[in-house]
Order: sequence, then C-alpha cells, then structure tokens
Amino acid sequence: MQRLEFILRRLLTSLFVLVGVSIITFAIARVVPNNAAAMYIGPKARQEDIDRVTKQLGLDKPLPVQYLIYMQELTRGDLGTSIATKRPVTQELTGRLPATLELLLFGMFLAAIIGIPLGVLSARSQGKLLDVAVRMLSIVGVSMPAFFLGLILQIIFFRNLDILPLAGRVDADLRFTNPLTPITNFLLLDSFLTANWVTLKDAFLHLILPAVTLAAYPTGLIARMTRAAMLETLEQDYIRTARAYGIKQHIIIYQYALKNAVSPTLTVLGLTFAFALTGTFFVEIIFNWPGLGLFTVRSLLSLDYPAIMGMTLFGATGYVLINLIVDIVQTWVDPRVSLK
Amino acid sequence: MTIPAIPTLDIESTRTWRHVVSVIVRDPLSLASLIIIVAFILMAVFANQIAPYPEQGAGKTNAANTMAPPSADNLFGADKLGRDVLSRVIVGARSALIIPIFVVVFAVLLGAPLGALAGYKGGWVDEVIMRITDLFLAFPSLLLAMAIAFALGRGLDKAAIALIISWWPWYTRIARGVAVGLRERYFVEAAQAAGVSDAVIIFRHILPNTISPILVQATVDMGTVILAMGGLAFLGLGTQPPAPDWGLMVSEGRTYMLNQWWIATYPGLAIFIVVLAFNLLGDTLRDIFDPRQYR
Amino acid sequence: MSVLLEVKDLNLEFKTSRGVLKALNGITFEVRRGEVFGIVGETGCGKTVTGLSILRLLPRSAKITKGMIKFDGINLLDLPPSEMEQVRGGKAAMIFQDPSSSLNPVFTIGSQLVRVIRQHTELNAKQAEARASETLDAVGLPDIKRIMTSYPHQLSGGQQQRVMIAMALSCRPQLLLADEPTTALDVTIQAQILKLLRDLQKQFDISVILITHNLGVVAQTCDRLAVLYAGRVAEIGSTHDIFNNPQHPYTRGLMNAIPKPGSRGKKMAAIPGTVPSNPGEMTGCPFAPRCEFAFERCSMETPALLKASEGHLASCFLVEHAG
Amino acid sequence: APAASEAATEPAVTEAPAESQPTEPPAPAVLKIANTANITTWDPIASFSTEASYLANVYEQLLRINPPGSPEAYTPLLAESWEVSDDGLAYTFNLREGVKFHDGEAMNADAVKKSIDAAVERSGASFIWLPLDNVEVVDDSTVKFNLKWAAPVDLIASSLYGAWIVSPKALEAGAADETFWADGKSYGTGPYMVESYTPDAEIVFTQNTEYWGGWNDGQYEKVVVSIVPEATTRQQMLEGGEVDLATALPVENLATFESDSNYTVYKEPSFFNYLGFFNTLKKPLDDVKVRQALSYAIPYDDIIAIGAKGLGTQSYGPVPAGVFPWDDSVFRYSYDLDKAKALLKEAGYENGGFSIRLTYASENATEEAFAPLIKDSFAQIGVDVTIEPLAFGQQWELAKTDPANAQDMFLLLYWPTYSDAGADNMWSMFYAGAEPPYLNVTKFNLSYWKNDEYNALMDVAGAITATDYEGSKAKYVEANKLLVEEAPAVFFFDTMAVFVVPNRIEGFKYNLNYPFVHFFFYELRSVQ
Amino acid sequence: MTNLIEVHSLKKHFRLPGGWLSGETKHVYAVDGVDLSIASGETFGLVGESGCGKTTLGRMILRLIEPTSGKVIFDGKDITAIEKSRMKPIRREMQIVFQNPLSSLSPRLRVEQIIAEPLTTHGILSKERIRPRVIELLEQVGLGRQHLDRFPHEMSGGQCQRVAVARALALNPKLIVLDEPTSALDVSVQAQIINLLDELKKTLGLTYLFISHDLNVVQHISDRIGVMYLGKLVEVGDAQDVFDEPLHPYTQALFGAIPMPVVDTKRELKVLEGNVPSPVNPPSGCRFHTRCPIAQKMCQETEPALRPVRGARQAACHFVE
Ligand SMILES: Nc1ncnc2c1ncn2[C@@H]1O[C@H](COP(=O)(O)OP(=O)(O)OP(=O)(O)O)[C@@H](O)[C@H]1O
Ligand SMILES: Nc1ncnc2c1ncn2[C@@H]1O[C@H](COP(=O)(O)OP(=O)(O)OP(=O)(O)O)[C@@H](O)[C@H]1O
Ligand SMILES: [Mg+2]
Ligand SMILES: [Mg+2]
Repeated sequence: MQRLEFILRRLLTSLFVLVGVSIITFAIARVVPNNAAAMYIGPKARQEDIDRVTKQLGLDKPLPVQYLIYMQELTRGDLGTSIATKRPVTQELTGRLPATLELLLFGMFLAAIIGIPLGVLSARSQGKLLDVAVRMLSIVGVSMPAFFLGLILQIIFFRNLDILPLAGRVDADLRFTNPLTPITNFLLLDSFLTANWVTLKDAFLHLILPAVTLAAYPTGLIARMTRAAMLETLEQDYIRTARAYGIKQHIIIYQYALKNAVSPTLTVLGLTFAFALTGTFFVEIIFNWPGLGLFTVRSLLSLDYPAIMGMTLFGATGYVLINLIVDIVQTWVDPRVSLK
Repeated sequence: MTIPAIPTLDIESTRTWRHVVSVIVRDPLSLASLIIIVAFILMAVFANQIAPYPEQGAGKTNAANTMAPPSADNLFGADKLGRDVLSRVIVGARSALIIPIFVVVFAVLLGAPLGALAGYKGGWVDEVIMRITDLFLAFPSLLLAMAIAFALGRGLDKAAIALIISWWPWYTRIARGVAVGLRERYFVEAAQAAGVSDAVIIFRHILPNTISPILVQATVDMGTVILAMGGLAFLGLGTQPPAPDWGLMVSEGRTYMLNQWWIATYPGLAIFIVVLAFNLLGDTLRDIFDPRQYR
Repeated sequence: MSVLLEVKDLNLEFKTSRGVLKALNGITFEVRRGEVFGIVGETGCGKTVTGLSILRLLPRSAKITKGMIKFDGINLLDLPPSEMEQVRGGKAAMIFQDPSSSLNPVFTIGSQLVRVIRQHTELNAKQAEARASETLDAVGLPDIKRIMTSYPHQLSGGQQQRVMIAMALSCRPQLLLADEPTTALDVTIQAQILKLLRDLQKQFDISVILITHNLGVVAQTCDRLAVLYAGRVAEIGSTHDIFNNPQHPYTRGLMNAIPKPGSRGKKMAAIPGTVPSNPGEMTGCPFAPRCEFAFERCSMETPALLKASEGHLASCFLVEHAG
Repeated sequence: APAASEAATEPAVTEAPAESQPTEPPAPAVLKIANTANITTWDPIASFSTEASYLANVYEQLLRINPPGSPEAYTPLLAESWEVSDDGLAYTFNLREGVKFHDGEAMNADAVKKSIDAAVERSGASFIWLPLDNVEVVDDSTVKFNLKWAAPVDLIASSLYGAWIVSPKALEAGAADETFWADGKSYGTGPYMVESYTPDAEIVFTQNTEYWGGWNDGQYEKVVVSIVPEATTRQQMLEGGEVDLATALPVENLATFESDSNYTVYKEPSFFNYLGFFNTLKKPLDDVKVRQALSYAIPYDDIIAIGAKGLGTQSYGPVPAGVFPWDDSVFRYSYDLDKAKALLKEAGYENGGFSIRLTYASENATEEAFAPLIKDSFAQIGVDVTIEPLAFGQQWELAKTDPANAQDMFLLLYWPTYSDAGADNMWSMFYAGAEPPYLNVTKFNLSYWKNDEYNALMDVAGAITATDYEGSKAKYVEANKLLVEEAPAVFFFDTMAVFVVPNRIEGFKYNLNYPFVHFFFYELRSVQ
Repeated sequence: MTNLIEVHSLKKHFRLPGGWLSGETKHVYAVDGVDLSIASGETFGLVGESGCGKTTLGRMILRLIEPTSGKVIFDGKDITAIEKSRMKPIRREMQIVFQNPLSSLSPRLRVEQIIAEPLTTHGILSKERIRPRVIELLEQVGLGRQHLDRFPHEMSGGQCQRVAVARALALNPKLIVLDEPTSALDVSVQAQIINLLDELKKTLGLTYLFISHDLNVVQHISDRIGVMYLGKLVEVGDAQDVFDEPLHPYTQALFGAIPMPVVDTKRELKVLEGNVPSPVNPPSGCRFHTRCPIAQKMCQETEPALRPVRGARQAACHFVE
C-alpha cells in the first residue's frame, strides 16, 4: 500500500514536471522565432506560401489554443514536422532513438560497472594508495571535456594503434557480406537475436570508443558518489554491529554496506542521465553516430524549432522516466524509501 | 523588507578558515590545484601583459603566419588565421573563468535563498518550490541551455543566462537539504519564540549554515560550468568567433587535429587542467567541510 | 568466582585534527564469570571506548598504546583478525545504545539473525532460522513470524532492543557487553529491558558488562562496578560497598548530585567546573581541579588505585585516611 | 497503381534475410564514400539542395552539359537529339526509346511533360523555366518546348535542379500524399537506385541492372555513402581505408595526399563564389564612394590564402570563372588601402569613423575563417567591424525583415542553378523589380540595390542568350562592369573543388556544371 | 494567586502525510484535550513517556504551533485568538529553553549575537546599551564577558545551556517553558543548572513549565506535577503528594520503574508490560487500559475524566477515590 501510494505520488509529480516542461518548451519555441512560418518554408518563400503555412500550422490562433492543439497532437504521438527535413518529428526521433539508446545505455552500463566497484574499492582502502589512485582517476574522468577526449581516443586507438574503428555504428561492408534483419533496430540486440556474430562483434567494437567517451564523466561521478556513500555507510552503527558479531569483512562490504550505499548511487545514476544525454551530443558529432544528439545539434543550428521542442520533450521524458524507475527500484532496495 | 547583511566571514571563526587553508597547504595535490587556479586567474587578469601577442589573443589576424607550428615565436603554434595559440589561450582564460564565476554566483544567489525558504517553511511553499526545481532539473541542463541560447540567440552572455537558469536548482536542493536539517534543530524555534521574523531567520540563521556545502558544490561546479561553456562554444552556441574561447578553439581546431594538432590540443588541455584543479580543490573542501556531502 | 575478563593498564589514543587525544589512561578492572559488572561515568569519560576496545571495534583513528585484555585466558590484543572475528558474536557479544541505528535497515530481522548464527555455528539455514525464532521467543517478543520478516523500522524501540539482545544471545556467548542499552528508551521500557537482561544473565549464566551513566541503573542491576573519570578508574568495588561507602570524592559528588525525594527547595550539591577536555595531558589527579579536598600533591602526582577494603579500591590519596 | 510501383522497389528493402549460410555469396563490388551532403528531400522535383549529389545518380535530365573544353557541349541522356526552331522559340527533343523508370513505367513524352510541368509548378528552381510557355507532346517519343522568348532550353534542360525526369506514377502519388517522398525512394531512369536510407547516417545505392547505358566490368554494384560531417573523421576514414572516396577534406591537409603516390589530387575550378553584400539602404554605404573604398580595403590574397588555402581566384564580379558570361575584362579591385583612404576622404569620411555590422553563416567554415581578415583590414582605414555569426536562417531573416535595419554586410556563398550566371547570378542577386527591394522577385538582392541602367542591360541580354550568344555575353559583360563600378557588393573569390581519388579508382572526372555532384558513380571503375 | 496560564481542552492533531490511496487520513493525536492552569510564580512539572505530547503542549502554550482546537489564556488574554502577526509583543513575556543545548544555539553566531538577538528584534534597547545588558545577563547565569565572542561549539554543554537561559531571560519574560533542559547534561552539570534555575526563579519571580521525563528532577524542582499519557493528563497534584502517593495506576507504574541510586532497599523494579501504544491509534476508553494492572471491562469503554480527588489533586481513573 505504502509502496503503491509512493509510486503513484511519484507518477503524479512526474506528470506535473512533464506538463511544465512542455509549457516552457512550447513558450521558447513558439514565442521566440518571430516568423515561424517563413522559417518553415525557407528562403524562397512567397508571401502566399507563408500565409498558407501560417494557417496550416495554426500559427494564427492565440498561443494557449496553439498549446492545447500541440498537446492534443502530442497525445496522438504527433510532434509536428521538422523544418529542416520535412519529415514528422516523431519519426525522426524514434528512428534515431535506438542508436542513441544503445550508446547511452551501454555508456551508463560501463559507468556503473566501472564506477561502482571503483568507488567501493576506494572506500575500502580509504587513505591508501589505491584510494588516491581511484580518486585521481575519477576526477580526471569528470574533468575531461568529452569533445576533446573523443578526438584523442580516435587518434590513439584508430590512427596510431589501429585496433578500434573510427566512427559510425558498423562497417559498411557487413551490410552485404552479413546482412542484418532489423527487429528492434538495436544493432547489438538484433545481431545477437539473429545469431549474426560478425556484425555483433563489429558493432560492439564500434561502440567501445564512443561509449568510453560518454562514460568518462558518469564513471567519475559514480565512483565518487559510491565512495562517499560507502564511507558514510561504513561509519553507521549497524556496520559496527555487524563487525561486533564477527560478520566477515567482504560480506559487510559487499552486502551489508553496499546495499545501503547503492541507494544514493542509484539516485546519482538517475541524475547523471541528463549529463549523459547531453554528452551524447558531442560523442555523436565526433563519432558520427547517427542518433538523436547529432540531429538535435543540427536542429539547433538550423533553428528547427519543432524538432528542438520534440527533442526537449523526449529528453525530459527520458529523464523523468529514468528517475521514476530509479525511485521505484529504490523502494525494493531500501524498504524505508516509500516512507519519505 | 530590509534584508540584514549576511554575516559572511564573521560567522566562521577565523580558526576554521585558517584550518581550511592549512589543510589545503599541507596536501600537495590541493596546493597544486589552488596554485593552478590562482595562476589562471592571474593569467586572466593580466592577460594583456602576459600574452606575447595580446591583439592576436583578442582576435587580430596575422595571415602571413597561418598554421605555424610551435616555435620560439609561437610557443603553442599559430592557428588558421595566424594568431598565436598561446596568446589566445591566455586571453581566453578571461571568458573561461569569469563567465563561470558569474554563472555560479548568480545561480547561488538565486538558488540558495529559495532553497532555504523551501526547507524552512515546508508545506506547500516547499512543495511548489521543489516541483519547480524538479521541472528545471528534468531538462538536460545543456539541452535547456541550448534551447535558451536558441531562443535568445547565440553569444556568451546568452549562454551564461542559459546556464544560470539550468544551474540554480542544484543550489536550491542543497540549501533546502541544510534548511530541513536545521528545522529540526532548536535554535530556529528559539528565534521564532523570540519573535524574530522569518526573513531574518532565513538570512541570519539558515543561510550562513549553507555556506560550506554550497562552497564545496560551487567549487566543483566551477569546473562543470567551464565544461558546459566549452561544450556550448564547441557546438557554436557560446562565445562567437573571433573572440578567444577554449571550447571554440577546440571546435575550430578539431578539423586540423591530425596535422596541426596544436590548434585544438592546447585549449583542450587548458580546459582539462582548470577543471581538474577546481575538482581537486572541491574535493578537498568537501573533505574538510562535510565528507559525506554529495549530490 | 573465576575471572573471565581482565583489562590491565589500558591506554588508548585518538589521532584527531587537533592533535593526539589520550582517551584512556590506564584502565584496569576484571569481570568475573556470571556477574553483572557496571561501568559508570559521565559523558566522554571513556566508557564506550573501553567497551569497543575489548572487541577491538575501535575506529581507525584510535590506537591502543599500552595494556592487555585477557579474555578467557587469551590476550585479545594479540589475536589475528580472523580469530578475533570468531570471538566477536561468538564468545563475546555487544549491544549498543541506539537500537534503531544498530540494525541494518535494508535487511529483515530474520536474515540478520540467521547470518550471525550461521557465522558462528555449524547450523544449516533451516536450523539457524529455528534458533533465531527460539531466541526471539526467549527475549519475550510476541508474534515471532512477523518479526522475522519485518524490517527494523517496522518495530518499536523496545522491540528493536530485544532483537539486539536476541542477536547477542543467539550464539550463546560467555560475555555480553551492553553499552547504555536503555538510554534511548522510556523508563517503563527501560525497566523491562533491565529485568530481561538480569533474567537472561541468570538463565544462560553469562557475564554482562553494563555500561551506563545512570547510577540508579547500576544500583539496581550490577554486582560490581567501576566508576570512570577522564579515562581512568576512579573507584572500583562491589555495588554495595561503593554506594554505601563511596571513597572517591568524585563518586560522592555524583551521588549527591542526583535529586532525591524530599530534597525539594534545597540547593543541590553540584560538582563545580567541567570535565577536562584532554585529561591525558594533565599531571596529577584529573579530578583535582574540581575537588574540594584537593591538596598540593593532587596536582603533582597521579594517585594509583588504593585499597579501601577487600575488593574495593579508589584512586585517591585520601583513601588511606578513610580506610 | 501506386501499390505496384511500391512493389518495384520493394525487393531492394527486403533483402534476403540474414541467416548466415555456409555458402558465402561473392562479395559485390562496393564503392564506399564519406560525404558531407545531407538529404533535405528525396523529391526530385522539389530538390534544391545538397541531395543533388545523390539524385544525379538516380535521375536523369534530357541531356547533360559537359565540362568546358569538351569536344561536345552536351551529352544526350534521355533525349537522343534535339532541334531548335529558327526563331529560337521552340525546342523539339527526340526521346530515347525503350527506357524504363525504376518502377517499370515507360519513359516517354508524356512523362517528360509531366515532370517539367511539375517543376514549373513547385520546384525550388522553378524560375529556370520562366521563358517556358508550354510543353507539347508531339508523339510518344517527341516533346516540344514552346517558349515565351528565346532562351537556351538545352542549357536549362540540363540543369541540376528542376529538370529531372520522373515517373508519372510517383508524381501522382507525391501529389496525393505529402509524406510520399519522406524516405529514400527512386523513381528515375538513372544507373543507380536507392536501396536504403538512414537519415544522417547512410545511403545505399544498388545498380539499376536495366540501365539503358548498360554495364561494364569494374563498375560498382553497390555504393554506400556515409554522411560524415566531421572533416577529420572523413580524412581518417579515407586514410584508414574505411572508405574509397571522401569529399570536402580539409584543404590544409591535402599535402599528405599529394605526397602519397596512392592518391591523385584533383583541383578543379568550380561554380561557387563568395560575395559580401553592402546594405545600400543605410548610411554611409548608400554612397558609392564608400562602397568602392571598402572594396579596395579587402585583402583578397589573404582571404584566398586563409579561406581556401590558396585554392581560389579573385572573382570578376558575380560570374564564376568558366561559366557564361564570364569575362576577364571585368574590373577587379585590388587591395589598396591608400586608394581606399582617399575615396573615403572624398566621400567625407576621412579616417573612416563609422562602424559596420557584418554577418555570416555560422555553418560556413570558410566565411568564419576569412571574416576576421576583413575586420582587421577595415580597422586600418578607421572602419570598425562587428562580426556576427548567425545560422543561415537567422542571417536571412535579419536581412529580409527590415532592410533599413538589417546587417551592413552579408557574406554569402553562391552558385548558379544551371550553367548560366547571367540568368542566375547576375539576375538573382542584383536585378531589382518594381516592388520594394526586400520583396524583390529575385529574393537574393541582398544589397537592396536598384539600378535602371543595369536592369535594362540585363533585360536585353537575357532575351537574346539563345539566339545571339555573343551579343548576349557582350551585354552581360557591360552590365557586369557597371555592377563592379557601383560596387553594391564585394566579390571575394571563386572557389576550387578539390578531390582526392585513390589510384585504385578510375574514371573520375569533375563536371563543374553540376557543383554538388561530387561523383557520377556510373563513371567510376575499380582497377584490380 | 492568579493563573498566568490557563489551558482549556487544548488539542493538537498532526495530519500524517499519505493515506489518500486508502481514503483515510491519519492523525497523530499528540495532545488530545488537556486542561491545565499554572499560577503566577509557580513551577509546574510535566512528566510522561516519550511521545506523550509534552513538547507539543509546551509549544502550543507559546503558540509556536497552532492548536487544532482549544484555548490558551496567557495573563488573561486568549492568545490563540490573537492574529499571528500581533503575537510579537506577547512573545516578550514568554520564552523557551530546549533539551539540546548545542542545537538550540545558532552555530554561526557568537554568544553576544545570540543573546542580543531578542533585544534587537524587539528594539527595546538602544544600540550602545545592548552590550552591557548582554554582559549582565551572562553574569546572571554564571558566565562572564570573556564568553562574549565565543561560538557555541567552543563551549561545554552546561555553558551552552546557560547561554540559552540567558537568552530566554533577555526580555524579562514572565513565563519560561523548560523542555527537558537538563536531560542532555551530565548529572554533575545538571545539578548546576537546576540550582541556577531555582535561583533565577526566586530572584526574578518567574513562572516555569518544566518538562522532563526524569521524575527525580521534576520532583525536586516543581511545585505541582502533571503526568501525561498519550496526549492526556492523567494526574495532577502537588509535587510532594504525587511523589509520595501516586494515585493513578500509570503514575504508580512510572514511579516504580525509576531505578533509584540506592542499594539497600533492594526494591525490585516494577515492570509494566507491553509497549506504549501509538498516538496514531490511541486505545479506546481509558488510554492506559492496555497496560493497566487493574483494568476492568469498563476501562475499555468509558474514558475517565480528569477529576478532582483528595482536595487539590486530580486524577483520571475510574478507580481512584
Ligand atoms: N572516533 C573518535 N575520535 C576522536 N575522539 C573520540 C572518538 N570517539 C571517542 N572519542 C573521545 O574519546 C573519549 C571517550 O569517549 P567515549 O565515547 O568512550 O565516552 P563515553 O564515556 O562513552 O561517553 P558517552 O556517555 O557520551 O557515551 C571522549 O573524550 C571522546 O571525545
Ligand atoms: N510536527 C509533527 N508532525 C507530526 N507528528 C508530530 C509532530 N510533532 C510531534 N509529533 C508527534 O506527536 C507526538 C507527541 O510529540 P511530542 O514531541 O509532544 O512528545 P514529547 O512528549 O515531547 O516526547 P519526548 O519525550 O520524546 O520529547 C509524538 O508521537 C510525535 O511523533
Ligand atoms: Mg558512550
Ligand atoms: Mg519532547
């Protein structure tokens, strides 16, 4: 009951946040460009075309009405048409989503499986050399500009060592030698499902550099947070109790303490999603990764406001969803959470 | 409402500050980071005196020298327009440091009192303020910054405004966290019992206690904001050419990364080093003030 | 009665940012089999640290500089860590002041108990669970099925402390260290827990070290006790001797400072001044600055424990006079 | 029915499933290209942008204009031959027979008429058909273009934009459904068909096995184009062998390839040129002396050196070198600060003393590179320049909203829609209609400049291009001289196109008439 | 003697968050109908187990929280009816001292600023006269001018509590609510503070509401005692009388559970079975019936009122004569 109520309450606040986000986004996108219709048609527009498009886009109606129409269409999954590509924004976004999601999830996965153990190790050996090394490493991780790191990794691992591919999601040749049947559009998943090992390996190799670039910041952050949370937890009375009852050190660390420390780490993981999402913008540009980031940056630079609105909503929804999931997971990890 | 002056330095005993300094000075890494930060600040302030070619730093071209590799004349080489990269890195320290300081200071000024208010008042005030911060946090901060830059147009000032708007909620959260903790403490109630007004309680009793966690966060955020500014410039939404900006220089130089590596590498390193220094310093401050504080 | 635990000349330091803090300065006492031994004293006098030293649960910043802790014939300070783990919770168990923070909030009571039992016995999961229920029953908890599957925050403070006691008893230890086990509880619940402790102590024939700052609690529960002041033993002896014939001026001061029935309207006998912040740095008797009987020698020389009667000692130069 | 035409392209998409069978199919000859060009639309009629790079391999015009210096002016494509009437008002094209569109429809006179009519109606480049009165279907394989005035239809029909011949089925379907063209589709007659398209990422082309031109050994069965915006990445891909060809490599890095015997570097003249419009509505730029002075204060050589690494030549007015009606008798301003100062003094601005707001398209790296040179140079004559990079859309909007308050200088990269810079460059950018200048019919008159003499010369020249080529050119040159004299704009330089082609690929030939078509895949051959 | 404080059927029900899913909102019945009067110059001791509502009652009397219902008459004025904004002058008359000395002082202010704050807030002294007054107050509580610019963390618990008392005295209040002022202190220091409070009361003619769960202390300092159980007063009477002969079974149990620092009597602790019921779901009828050794059926059903017994005493039990 408590958990259900907690989840429902969180859902409600999430909804509130999303509506707020949509209003702000709408305001930014609709109020600011002073001639949206002209932008829509482009430089060669004639006045009658502008008038037609103004009507067609509903730009002649009062703003609140426009917002309601936008929301109404949104509920049908329609985010309007991109100015730059003239294709439905929903289609543009969903088409690129798998690529970004693959990168994002793999990057966050890397960050978690590297960051959490590093943090735990570091906390275990507080003050020792290992701790200092891990702390330095995580600080370097959060200090390295992704757009710079990506370039350097490319030069080292492709140009100098030639052990990893440079850019893109998969080698172009494979399309003919080992054609892939799309099922989910997640390359790794699809190639796994269809037992296309060659493509799987190649796609995986392509993913490494971008994912590492993306993961640098969250890894550092997670390692630091895990360390801090572990240190705090290890000071708690119940850890002293566990020690007082002769519980083995590794059980204390990896079960008694970690289960408590994982809660703040999860929160951070949820919050870093926002950082990681913007991180993909740089990573996708540098690694020519055909995802949302590249599309967003191009939309921004070409003032493609329906696309920007769509992307902002998409990003915010993703963020809210992830944090919702984190909160729900936390009610399982820590039975006290739903009481807060 | 007259807001009483916040007793800033006064409220921390001098011993505490001396303690902070002594810890930093004793730890070689922290000391190094402090020296780096001070050095970069001095560099920004005296850019015109230090830079070998101050006008080139500011943007003056020197077509004859285009893409000159590092040499005695141009220690860090020259860029596409023949401008001395070293001078541009030095002059670029200005916007690289001043704007983040500005962003962080304003984000704190906006965020902290709101957070203190939310935490102190509780109830619906808290609910409303925190939902609004949730809302701003839900925008990926760079995306929000970009959207605002998009709305207001490009430029350093707009990027700064955008970043302030996306950064203040962090300080609201921190200040609120402290304030909620303090609400349980009796001195707030004692002040209420004495008839002290809410505004005075917030500014005199609550905000001063948020200083150390905020200082820690602000130091770390300096680094993060420098990165974000660099990112915005890299995407073409921050500083506009020909003004010197590290992120912009990396962006412009990345095309030549393979053959004229110096154009992008030095500004990239500058960002990395300064951010690293702020993060190291922030870490030390965190250890001193509150080893358990984390976002 | 034979001696179960012997603590001799225990010295302990903390490394702090303000320098070295000498928290214990030669603590000496012994606990016999089957007795309840009280350790009393005011805040910061070193009660908890003494208790933690016995199980070697001290924080990193603490260092035992001198002394010996002989438990059941073995010097615990020489034990390798793995054997020490066997002692903890096996031969000696400890319960703490705040039961709500002493239980791991993210595991059920049952799983925490079972983990401890299996750590120290050869029982399988099922048997361990049975043993856990048994012990929970022994500490007088109702509805054991529910409690086993509950999380700590779902229990009241008194219940939590009972669970802690159950955990301590589950491996049949010889020594139970209880650090202010009732301070966080209400008087009526405190009475329940104290009674429970005494009953169980008799039932299982174990020794208990009861750490408290409440003289009433000691008087009511302990067989013998030590009064600590500033990291030293001020007085040690049987409860009867100490309460009826306190030797140390500090012990006397403490007793007088408690309001008694009928004292209303009268001024209370307070001990002037405050506890020294770093007693290890002082020369002479640490209580001298607050002592109304202090004379020159007191600030020059630290008095050793002097015998007042059989088994009753106090560290005061004036003991001889009284004795 | 549209369903049938859909089916025609279906097989390409539903390639045989990927069960990796033990019998490995022989790997097809695949050409891999890293390109910057993006697709703004797959609709060949509407197309007016970089996608031409790909459409030119999928669609064909009636004929193709050859690069200057070729023995023949035109290569016949869908038209085998054509005649002009004596008055120049009617062009009759005899169509190639037996040609089929990718969807199986027959290419015939009706299809040509429908395609051209569609272009007239809604092409981005519909203005090229202004002289056209109507298209007449003479018989199944003959069409006649009737004109309002004599115009070079052969030239126009070979245009890169607005001249593709498209399957009528697709035209119908496109008219009925706005989203018809959203994904990669091919309804042309060209040698390649679109097999798949991933936005921003990749386009895969496959041979049109029934291509009327037939196929030879060494030609590629498949072409995979990766869209790679980052120059460094393209260069590394080429160097690392991940692709066979890459476009728009950083010119600074060409030396690497020039010194490598495995590559041939082509540097070709192109139809692109850079201009800077003065806002002639605003003081002091309304004064021709000031404009001339500023034209003398442009460091042309440095701009070419920095902006294009020397791969460019100073322009002779708005007409790029090599295209009609280019002529080197047109005046070019030199970099002469003394003259500039003198002119400013004459105009009453001794030592300058005014400021100028200059905008450029932030997407354009070349403009970004050379704009600061203008600022520094103008500073020497006392003119202060504020440089403002804007997204092209914003720059455009600023110029169009209120010219009187628009930017003072507008940097622009321009290229002619088809190979007649008189009818395009000179007309589009400097001809003024009767309306207020900013609603000018020509749209690109970003100087807001109006000169009756110029207009008159242009009117005459345009009307006689087809009939009196030399006479027309003479008039255009005269107009051009006048234009340069009046200096409503600065004419920076004509660019060069640079291509790095590995020696394992043969047949590359750049046709500057088709500026965005980097490669005609059909011409390329691999040498083993 | 006139009553400085009169409390009439005062209630405070805290709403608990959540519960909207099940449709029922839960309340903590922290204080549930308390009648009480404190005479001018009197020390009224309030005892009871943790969570029974002592602090809540004290806070309502100072109007630091709003009562759910009921009245508080202070010095003849109904302060629950006054507008919140007009409470300021009344605040001068009443003050509070809390349990935890360190946390009741603002950590970033110096002692001088802390004690001066009520004075500056009410603007009753000119600037130059504030410092002498602060010093005077410090001396009154046994500290001196050398403490003026200390920070709270630079002082011991007893000294902090003295500062808190000085602050409470700054405005010359009539009433001071002392909410467990000594429970965080050591016995030796507790005695010092109790002596100080006693002395101040005599010299300044103060009225105390003294909250504690240490019965020994309450008994020592109070004139009258009230015993609370689950939001209600169960017994009120003269301190000595209540202590000598507790009437209510709860009071008896409570007193029986206190360990006394004497060995010879060898009195066994009286153990009251069961846990304290939650104030969210208080038992029906007499709230104590779940743990009461003499409870009868009627106790489950009818709630005994607090009624006068044996002269000036009051008790809420069906079986008290
Ligand atoms: N982790 C620590 N670091 C530094 N000093 C410590 C630490 N733990 C305890 N001390 C110091 O050691 C001394 C003894 O502390 P201890 O906790 O044993 O006192 P105690 O008698 O248990 O007091 P209390 O009644 O408050 O529990 C105190 O002066 C205390 O400040
Ligand atoms: N702000 C609040 N919101 C909800 N419940 C509260 C609030 N304040 C107090 N309570 C609850 O009201 C009840 C009475 O609390 P109160 O603090 O008055 O008890 P107390 O007798 O002072 O206890 P203690 O001896 O522990 O100080 C408790 O159950 C407490 O949890
Ligand atoms: Mg202790
Ligand atoms: Mg209380």
